[in-house]
Amino acid sequence: MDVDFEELYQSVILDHSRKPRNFGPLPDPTVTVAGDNPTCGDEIALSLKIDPQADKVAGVGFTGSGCSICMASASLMTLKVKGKTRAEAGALLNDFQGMITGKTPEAEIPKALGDLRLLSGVRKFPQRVKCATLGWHALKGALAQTEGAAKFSVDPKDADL
Amino acid sequence: MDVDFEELYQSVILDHSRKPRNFGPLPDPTVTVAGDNPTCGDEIALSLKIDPQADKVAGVGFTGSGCSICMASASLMTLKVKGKTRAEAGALLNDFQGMITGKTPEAEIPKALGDLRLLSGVRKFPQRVKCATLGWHALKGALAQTEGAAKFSVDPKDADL
Amino acid sequence: MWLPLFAASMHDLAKHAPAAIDWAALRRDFPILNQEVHGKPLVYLDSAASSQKPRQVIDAIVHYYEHDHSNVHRGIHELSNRATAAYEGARERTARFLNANTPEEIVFTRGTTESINLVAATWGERHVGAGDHILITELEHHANLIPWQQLARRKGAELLYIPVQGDNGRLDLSRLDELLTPKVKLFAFTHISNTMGTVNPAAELCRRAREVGAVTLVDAAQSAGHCLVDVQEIGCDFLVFSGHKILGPTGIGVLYGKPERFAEMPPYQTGGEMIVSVDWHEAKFKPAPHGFEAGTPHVAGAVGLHAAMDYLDDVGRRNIWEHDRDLAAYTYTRLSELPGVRLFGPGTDRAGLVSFLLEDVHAHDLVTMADGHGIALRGGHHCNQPLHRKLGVKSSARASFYFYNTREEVDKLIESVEKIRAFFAR
Amino acid sequence: MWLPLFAASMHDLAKHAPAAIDWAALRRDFPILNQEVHGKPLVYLDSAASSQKPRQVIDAIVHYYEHDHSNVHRGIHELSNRATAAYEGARERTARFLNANTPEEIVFTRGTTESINLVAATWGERHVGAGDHILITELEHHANLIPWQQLARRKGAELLYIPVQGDNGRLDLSRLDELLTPKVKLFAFTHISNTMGTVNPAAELCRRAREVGAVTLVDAAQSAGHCLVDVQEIGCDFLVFSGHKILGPTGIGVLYGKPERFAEMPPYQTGGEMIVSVDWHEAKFKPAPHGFEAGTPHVAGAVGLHAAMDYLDDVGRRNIWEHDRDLAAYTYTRLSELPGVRLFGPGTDRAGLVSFLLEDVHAHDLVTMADGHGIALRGGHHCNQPLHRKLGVKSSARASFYFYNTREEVDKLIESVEKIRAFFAR
Ligand SMILES: Cc1ncc(COP(=O)(O)O)c(C=O)c1O
Ligand SMILES: Cc1ncc(COP(=O)(O)O)c(C=O)c1O
Repeated sequence: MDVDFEELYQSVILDHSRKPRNFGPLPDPTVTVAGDNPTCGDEIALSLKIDPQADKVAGVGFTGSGCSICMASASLMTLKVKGKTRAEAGALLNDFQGMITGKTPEAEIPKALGDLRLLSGVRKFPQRVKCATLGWHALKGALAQTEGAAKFSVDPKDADL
Repeated sequence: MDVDFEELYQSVILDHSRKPRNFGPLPDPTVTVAGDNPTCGDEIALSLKIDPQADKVAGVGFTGSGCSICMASASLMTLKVKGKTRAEAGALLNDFQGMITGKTPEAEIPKALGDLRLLSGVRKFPQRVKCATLGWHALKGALAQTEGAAKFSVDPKDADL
Repeated sequence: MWLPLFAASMHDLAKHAPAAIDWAALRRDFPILNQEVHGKPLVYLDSAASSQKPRQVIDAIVHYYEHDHSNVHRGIHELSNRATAAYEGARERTARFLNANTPEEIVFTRGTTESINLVAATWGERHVGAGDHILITELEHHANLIPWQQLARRKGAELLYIPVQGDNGRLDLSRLDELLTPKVKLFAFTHISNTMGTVNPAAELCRRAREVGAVTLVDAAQSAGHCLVDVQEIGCDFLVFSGHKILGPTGIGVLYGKPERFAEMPPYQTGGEMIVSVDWHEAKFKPAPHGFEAGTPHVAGAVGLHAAMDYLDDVGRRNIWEHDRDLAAYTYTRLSELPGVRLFGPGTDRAGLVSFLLEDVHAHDLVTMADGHGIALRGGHHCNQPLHRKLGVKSSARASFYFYNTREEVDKLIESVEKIRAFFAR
Repeated sequence: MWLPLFAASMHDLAKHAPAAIDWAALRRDFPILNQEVHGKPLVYLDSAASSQKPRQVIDAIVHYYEHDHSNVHRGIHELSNRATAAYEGARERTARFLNANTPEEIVFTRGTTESINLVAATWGERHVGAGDHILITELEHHANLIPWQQLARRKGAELLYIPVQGDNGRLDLSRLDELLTPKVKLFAFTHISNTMGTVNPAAELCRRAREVGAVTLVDAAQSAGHCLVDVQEIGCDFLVFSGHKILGPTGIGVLYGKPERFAEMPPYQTGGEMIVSVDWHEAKFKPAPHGFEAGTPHVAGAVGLHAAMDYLDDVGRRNIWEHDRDLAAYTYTRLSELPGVRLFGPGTDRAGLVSFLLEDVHAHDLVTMADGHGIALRGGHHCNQPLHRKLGVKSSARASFYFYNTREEVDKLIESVEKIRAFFAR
């Protein structure tokens, strides 16, 4: 098996894609944003419960289906985002984008990304970057609104968050 | 000056293009057919007076404007067609077509075409064949109807009569 | 239903007996195939999306630009003359390729998609009204679905579908009597399904359509370069395909139409090349084909397409058909022997492509890993979302073949699929 | 009106001082120019109809087909990835070429004609209604005339023309106040006239249009490859041109549009590549640019266009502009010294082309004889019939220049015209 693919599909990633964390509908969400990638049919709906006092992500859940990269990325993201303030979540999003698009040099990938750093192999597969970012597009949308539901689609060539 | 062009623009042809014969409106025509070549803007309207008894072309006239090949060809045609029966005129048309499109080998060009044979040089200039045939398209149309007026346009690539 | 593709009346019989063909030599005509990707020899199994180009086609394009290029029709100088001859020569060649009666039945477009849009926006716009039916099938590529769907919505017409039976990809033709009624103004269907590999009985379907007075459009995107396609034998009103799928250049496609149909269509795009005369406030338009080709045409595309058709008929489309089908049959058999493989399309009588899924492995992951083994597959909905939805899947993987592919390449594919299955079963 | 073309804010200033350019070496990049026609060295003076292609552009196309071809966007394998990168890279390059803000403002089409038809059928169809005005000019090529004429007829709108003064080819802009009123929904005009060589003050006209709330479309077919064209400086809503006129391949063109405009347009052609999701009876479409590019795109065309733009900016469009204008001015002067020559277009500030007529010699005869001398001119109405009618002529001859032409070639043209005059004066 090719070394690149070992890197792309590390066991943590396979594990998250098979048993995604925070998977399932979130009761009483503050916002829900559903996104799909029309090219491959992957769909993610992300719900956040925002604590208005602290402006913090108090709860998170997602539903949908996708390839292993997509599911693992969304799953890992939900773990990281829970408990963060809006601003902190935004910073996380920036860090992740820098890593996944290859804008951040390998050596400078923030430690703070934790297990998400396992997804850094994706940057070598430009055609898969959009898989890894689908859940994050939903997060970006969810952080940008205060309540309600929204839908969007990812342009296949659009890796920018 | 190139030999080819001497052949294409022989003095008889230049003469006919400058002083076209049977040029001008024909009084009381039996049929009139106007044609144009949209690519270059050349226009010829041909009128025939048909003697119904003899089924002969008793009178002919044309108006319009065009390049020297177009005008000379129409002019020479009117000289030949006057006095011919419909069938004879149709045969002339066939002979001319064979010559101008190059379908008739050089050696077999009918003597009966007379001065029209001076136009045989046109076959070497495929882009000018349509100029030489504009008047003949009008003739074909005119022979095909018994009275009245008609209009048509020549497709730029259509050299068939 | 199967035989008509090879009826004895075909105009363009193979020039070689299959045994005499040196497929390996033909493959060497394709420069792109001689490369490694990710350190592995390229195994290109995505020809249904776009075929590769032989040296002969590339050379024809280069020769055109290096010797003969100019604008067509408009000029009366030597190069313009040559460019016009090249362009109109390609039209004549296409007419022969399809066994059309005259070159005037051939309109050049950008591709299958534009050809269908042209018909929908002209013939459709004029002849389909409220309450009329448009009949298509569940097998259609988006290109032969959305234009009719949108036309139906604009006009208040009804869009009906001949259903697909299921994973076997065959149309449920028992429904034809009920669906193909005199209310149907237009019946559009694919000759060969790009997802399922189903081969539809085009001549039979067109005959049935004629009985109810419906106009027919055949999407030959997947058939034109792979088997003999004879518009007279099929008896369709319109037939469409893309150059890039039949060894030709990108940006050129074909719309075949019966003269009666072209004559009842208003112009599509307007501009230069397609007019008889223009005044400030009115214009008169040329008839087909030029009346449907506004603006400077893709001359180099037509030239390359001409070379592609020459190449295909030199190999013989009957031979290509047998070759591609053999590879697909072999692939189908080998894949069906693997555990956890779901196969789509008919088990017999299939065209040269196979779509499939691996249990518990997303098509994207499969295709990415196969790519790592040098194997180019397609993964996705293959521009047929609603069909995938009907089959209960989001996407599938597809291997599609052309005459430059080999059994050894299929073996590599099988090996790759086995590795991938093992990897994800860790 | 003249200066803005070279305003200091231009994004893409020439890289070389004009003196440093070895024009003869550049000419050698064009294989087609190195040939004889009718036994005479080819003098190609028909670049306004279509330009020739440098080796670099041909090589880019060949390289693409030999190494990277595949369908775009749809695949997730290596070649598909490369093809997508090449195609989207060409879009980014085009955005830079025009100084657009983002690649999303660039839609690829077949050419100028299709770009204009697209705008007429989408923006026009939706925003022009009965009684509205569409303003164009008498200089327009049929491609920028008939689509608006037909739209006006369909909608019951009025098509108004800014008149041309006469043989000098200049617009009578004193009429602008009266014609460019708030009733004008769309104002479309050519940047450079393909018949007259007139250069219109595009930025000024767009500014005036904005004052009355009219949307603007600039036909840059004759300018994009010959001078700097900066959509931000011009301030237009749409701008269109063809690849084949700017050293690029046939079959590819550009539609620049402001995001606000694209956002208010329904889709044009429908099919693959341009959808978000499809169901049996409805579909959702992508925004620009992909929403306006249905079907497999002309990838090789985009790749060749990219190489063409690189080539042009390497030479420097300012330098090209000066070079072409110098040849045109020289031609104009030389022709005006001959008896019996009627010249069209402005005597000063003209672009790199000259239309003319010889007294008592039909343009067709002139062009045929010039062809015999190896000189490729265009004869006809140059796709502007009504303008020719207004000037009282059926056709004219046109010499149009590019940077590969030389003063020696102009001398040959003059010599040829003199011979022809003498010949017909026999
Ligand atoms: C000013 C102008 N507009 C439009 C066109 C049409 O361009 P195309 O035929 O490439 O679509 C041309 C070229 O013929 C032109 O010169
Ligand atoms: C059956 C079928 N129809 C239509 C198309 C669309 O062809 P194009 O994208 O070349 O317009 C395709 C190819 O993608 C196809 O396979």
